[in-house]
Amino acid sequence: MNEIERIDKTHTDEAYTLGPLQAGPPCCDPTPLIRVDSLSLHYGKKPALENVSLDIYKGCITALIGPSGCGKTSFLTVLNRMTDMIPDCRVSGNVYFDSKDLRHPALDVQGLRRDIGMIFQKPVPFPLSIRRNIELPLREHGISKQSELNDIMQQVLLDVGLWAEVKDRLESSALALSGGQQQRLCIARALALQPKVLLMDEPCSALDPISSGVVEDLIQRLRGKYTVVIVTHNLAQARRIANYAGFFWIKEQRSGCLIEFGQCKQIFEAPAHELTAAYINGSRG
Amino acid sequence: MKKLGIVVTLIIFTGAVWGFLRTKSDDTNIEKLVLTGSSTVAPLAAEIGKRFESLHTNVRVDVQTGGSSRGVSDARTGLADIGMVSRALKDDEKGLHSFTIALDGISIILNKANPVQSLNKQQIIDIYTGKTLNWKAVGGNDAPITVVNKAEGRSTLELFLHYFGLKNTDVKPQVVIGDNQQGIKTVVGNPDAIGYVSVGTAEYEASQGAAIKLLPLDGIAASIENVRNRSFPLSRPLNLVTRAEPVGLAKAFIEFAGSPQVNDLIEAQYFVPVPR
Amino acid sequence: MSLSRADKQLAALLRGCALLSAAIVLLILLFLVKESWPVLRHVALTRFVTDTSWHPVDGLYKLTPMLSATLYSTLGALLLATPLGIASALFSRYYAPPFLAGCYRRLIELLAGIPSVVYGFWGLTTLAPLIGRLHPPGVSLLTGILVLTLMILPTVALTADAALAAVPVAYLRGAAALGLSRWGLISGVALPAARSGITAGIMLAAGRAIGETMAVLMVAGNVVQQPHSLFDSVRTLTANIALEMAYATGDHRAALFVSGLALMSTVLVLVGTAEVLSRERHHD
Amino acid sequence: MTKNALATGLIWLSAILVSGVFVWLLSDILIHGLPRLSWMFFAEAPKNAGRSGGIGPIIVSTVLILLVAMVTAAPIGLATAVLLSEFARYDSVFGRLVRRSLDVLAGVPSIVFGLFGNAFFCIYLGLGFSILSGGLTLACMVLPILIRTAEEGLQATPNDYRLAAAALGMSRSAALVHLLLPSAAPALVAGLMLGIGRAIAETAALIFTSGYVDRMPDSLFDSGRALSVHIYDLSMNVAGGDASAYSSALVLILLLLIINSIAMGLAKHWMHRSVVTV
Repeated sequence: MNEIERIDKTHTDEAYTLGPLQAGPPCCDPTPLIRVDSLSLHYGKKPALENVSLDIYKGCITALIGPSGCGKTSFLTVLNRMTDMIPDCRVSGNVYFDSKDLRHPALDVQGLRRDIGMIFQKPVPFPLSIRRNIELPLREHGISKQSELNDIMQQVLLDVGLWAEVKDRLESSALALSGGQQQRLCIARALALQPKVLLMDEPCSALDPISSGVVEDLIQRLRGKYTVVIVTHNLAQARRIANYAGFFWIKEQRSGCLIEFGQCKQIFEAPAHELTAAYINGSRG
Repeated sequence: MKKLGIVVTLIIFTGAVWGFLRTKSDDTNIEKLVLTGSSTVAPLAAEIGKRFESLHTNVRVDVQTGGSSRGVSDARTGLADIGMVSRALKDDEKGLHSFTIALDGISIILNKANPVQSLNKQQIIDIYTGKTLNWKAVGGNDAPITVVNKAEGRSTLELFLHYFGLKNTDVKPQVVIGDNQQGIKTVVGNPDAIGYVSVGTAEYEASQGAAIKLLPLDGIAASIENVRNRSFPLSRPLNLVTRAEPVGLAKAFIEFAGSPQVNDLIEAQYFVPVPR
Repeated sequence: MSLSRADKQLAALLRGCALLSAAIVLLILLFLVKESWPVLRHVALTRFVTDTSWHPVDGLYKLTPMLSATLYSTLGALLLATPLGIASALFSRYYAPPFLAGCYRRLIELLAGIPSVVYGFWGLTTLAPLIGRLHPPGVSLLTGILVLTLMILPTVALTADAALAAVPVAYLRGAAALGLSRWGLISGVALPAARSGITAGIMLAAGRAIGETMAVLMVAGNVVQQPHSLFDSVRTLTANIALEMAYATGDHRAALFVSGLALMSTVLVLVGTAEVLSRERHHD
Repeated sequence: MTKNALATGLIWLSAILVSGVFVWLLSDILIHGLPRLSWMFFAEAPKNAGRSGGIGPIIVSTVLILLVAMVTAAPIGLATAVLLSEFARYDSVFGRLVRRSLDVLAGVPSIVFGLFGNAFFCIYLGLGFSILSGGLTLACMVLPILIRTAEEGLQATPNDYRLAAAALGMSRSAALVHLLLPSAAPALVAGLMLGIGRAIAETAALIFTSGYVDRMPDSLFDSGRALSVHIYDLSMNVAGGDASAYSSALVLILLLLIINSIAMGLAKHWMHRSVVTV
C-alpha cells in the first residue's frame, strides 16, 4: 500500500496551484455556453447522430456516456468543427457557441479551435522536443517573445503537474515520455492557448490507473475556469467528476441519439429513462 | 532549419543571376557559327572548329549532332549556318551547296577468328539476302552466319545497298546497328558475325588489337591508303552544306575546312583528306 | 474543407504547380501529334498494323513487332526486377546488419545514377558474348531484358525501401509481440502496410523500362520481327526512334513520331489498367 | 520455420546476386577507367575529340545542367506533391487526373523528351542548344519521380499529426512546414536522390537540348556537353574513345557519390534539427 501512497505523496508535496484560477465563479451560472438543438450528422449515407439537443454550461464538467459507436466522439468533433477534416461528412441542425452560430461558413475556424481545445484518446505529441510541442501552437497564434513563451510553458506544465518531471529535459523528444506524461503534455499544449472549452475524448482510456488518476485530478482542478466536455466509458469517473451527464444510445438503424441529459446526480441516482438506469447499473450494454 | 534553407536558395539564386548576367556582357562582340548534322562528321568538325577558333579570337564555333537529315533540314531552315552530311546529297536536296571536306571508305569486317580470307561480290549478296546461312558454304567453319546490317536511312547502308545492287527489303539481318562503334563491338563479340563499317575506324580498331579483320573488296585491300588514291570502290564523301552560297564567317570556315591545314585533323579522325 | 486565407492562397499556388506538371504531358502529346501529322494525313492508321514490314523509306510502316518487343522487354524486366528489388529493400531494411545495410543502400543509390549508355556498353561488350555462346547472336530479347532489369532494379529497391521505412514501428512491434517469425512479420505486416509505396515504385520502374532507349538499342539486336523466343533479336519502339531519327526525313521522320505516339498510348493503357486495378482497394 | 528460413535464404541469395552483378559492372568500369584518371583529367579540356585531354568543362556543364534541373523541378515537384497529398481530397478528379498524367510522363522515352525539349525549349522558346534548355528538359523528366516519392512520403506521415495540429487551431500550411515535411524528410531526400540519379544518367534527352559543345560554358545560354553525352559520343562515334569513356563513367560515379552524400548529410542535418524522433 505504501507504494501507492508514496506516489500520491510525491504529487501533493510539490506545491502546484492552478495558477490564476483561485476559486473561480460558481460552476453552473444559468446561461449555457454551448447550445445544441436537433443536431444530426452523416458520414456519407451512414447516419451517425440523430437530432441531439443539449446545453453545456460555462465552467462545468459535462460527461457524455454510452456504449462505443453511439456517436459520442462524432458529437465532440462537431463542437470544434473537426468535422471539416473528415471527407463527405454532413452536419445538420444548429449549434451556438457563446451565442454565435458555430456552423456559420464565414466563422474563423482557427479562432474557434483556439477557444475550443481537444484532447484525443491516444496521446498525440508532435515529433518535436517538449518545449517546441508547446511553443509551436503559441507561435502560430502570434506569441513570439521567448520570455512570454517560457512563462506560459512553465505555467501550463505546472498546471498539469509535469513541470517537476521534465523541467531539466525540455529539449528532449516528447516521444520519449511515458503514456501518462504524453497525455498531460497534450493537455498542457491545449491549455497554453487559454481555451474557453476543453473537449476530452476518453482521455484516460489508454493510460494506467495511476496516470489516469493524475489526469482525473487535473480535470477536477480545471472545473470553474474551463468548461470541460468529456467522453468516457468509465462510469465511476463520470460520477466522480462531472456536474452534468448525457447518455447516448444506438438506435436500430445504427445511428446514435441522446436518451437523457441532466444534472449528474439526477442521471446517476434517479435516471428518468429505464435504458439509462439499465446502462448505469450495468445490466445492459 | 530555416536559416539553412535561406542560405542554400541564396547561393542558387546568385549562381543563376551570375549565369544570366554573363550572357548580356560578352554576347555583343562574339560571332557565333552553328553547325549541326551527322554524328560521324561531328568529332572532325569540332576539332576543325577548335583550330578555327584559335586562329580567329572573337569567333565561337558550336557543333551539334543529330544526324545527316537534321544537318540538311537545319541548314535549309537557317537554324544552323552549316549542315554536316556524311553522304552525297540526294536528288531532292540538290538545291543546297555542298563542299566535300573528307572521304570515308566502307569495308566489310569479319571476326579475326573467322578463317574466311575474302568474299566475292556474289557471296556477299547471298549472305546478306539470307541465301547462304552457314560459313561452311564460303570456306569458313560450320557455324550460322550472323548478318549485321545498318539501320534504315543511314548513309553507309544506302551506299552498301547501291554498290551491291540490293534493296533494304531483300536484306535479312540478324542484328541491326546504328553507329560504327556498335558494329565493331558486335563483330568483336561474335565470331560468326559479318558487318560493314567505315574503313578508318575499322583499320584503327584492328591496329589497336580489336578482334576484327577487314575484307578486301573486288580484290582491293580495304585501307585508308586505297581510299586516298581512289582505288577503293566503296567510299562516301563527308560534306558541309549551306542553304545559299556561303558568305562571311561561314565561307571562311568552309575554306579553312577544305584547306590542307586541317589534313592532320582529318587523319587523326581516321578519315581521308580530299586530294586538293 | 475549411481553409484560412493563407491556406487558400497556398492551395491556389499548389494547384498552379500541379496544373503545370500535368500540362507537360499534354504539350508532349501535342508535339507528337504535330510531328506525325504529315504521315497520318495520307496513311490510314490500320496500315501501321497491316503493312508487311517496317521499311519507311519504301513506305512500309508495320509497328506491331516493335510494340510487342517493347511490351515483352518491359514485362520481362519487371518480372525480374520487382522480386529482386523488393528482396534487396527487405534485405537492407530487416536482414542486413546496419553497416552492411548502409553500404548496400549506397551501392543501389549509385547504380540508379549510372547512364544507360554504360549499361548498354557493358551489355554489348561483356553480357552479349556470354549469351552468344549460349545461342548466337548474343544480342537478343533476353540480353535486353537482363540489362533493363539491372537498370530499373535500383528504382524498385529504393522506393520499396522508402515505403518500408515509413511503416510505423508500432505495427512491427505489435506483430513481433505476437511471436511472428521474421518472414511472417514481413509478409503479414510490413509489405501490406507499404503496398502503396511499393506499387508506386513499380509504376515508376515500368515507366523507366518502357522509356529506356540507349541501353536497349545496344543490346537487343534491333531486327524488326515478332519475337518468338527469348533469343530472337528484337527492336523496341524507343530503339527504333533513336536508331533512325538521326537520318530520317519527311514521311519516315513522321512515321517515327507515330511510333512515339504508339508508345505513349501503350503507357496510357498500362496506367489506365493500373488505375482500375487500384480502384477496388480504395484508399480509406 | 522452414518458410522463414527459406525466405531468409532467398533474400540473402538475391542480395548477393544483385550486389555481385553490380560489383562486376562497377569493377569493369574501375579497371578500364582508373589508369587514365589523373588530376589533369579533371581540369583539362578534351583534346582530339575526347580521346585524350581531360573533361573539366564537361563536369562543369553537367553540374550546371543538374542545378538548373533540380532548382526548377524540386519546388514544383514538392508543391504538386503537397497539393496531391494534403489539399486535394484523395478521390478528387483533379488529383487523380494529375496523378495519371504524371504516370504517363514517367513513361515518356528519353529520346522523345529530347526531341520535345529541342522543339519546345530550343526552338519555340528560343533558348537554342543551351544548358538551360537541357536542364529544363531534365526537370520535366524528373518531375514524376520527385512528385511520386514526395507524395508517398507525405501520405505515410501519421494522420494524427494533422488532426492534432488542426485541433490546436494551426493552419494547414503551418502544420505542413513544421510537422509534416520534417517527418517526411527521409522520403523527400530519397526522391531527390532518385531524381538526381535519373537526371545524371540521361543521355538521349541531352543530345538534342544541351548539345555537344565541350568548351567551358560561359553562361546558362551556352551549349554544354554533359558527362553522359560525352560517354555516349566516345563509345559510339569516336574510334579509340573507349578508354576515356570508361574514365568519364568513373568520374560520373564519383560525382554521383559526392552529390548523394551531400543530400544525405542535408537530410540528417535537417532531420536532427527539427524532428527529434525516438
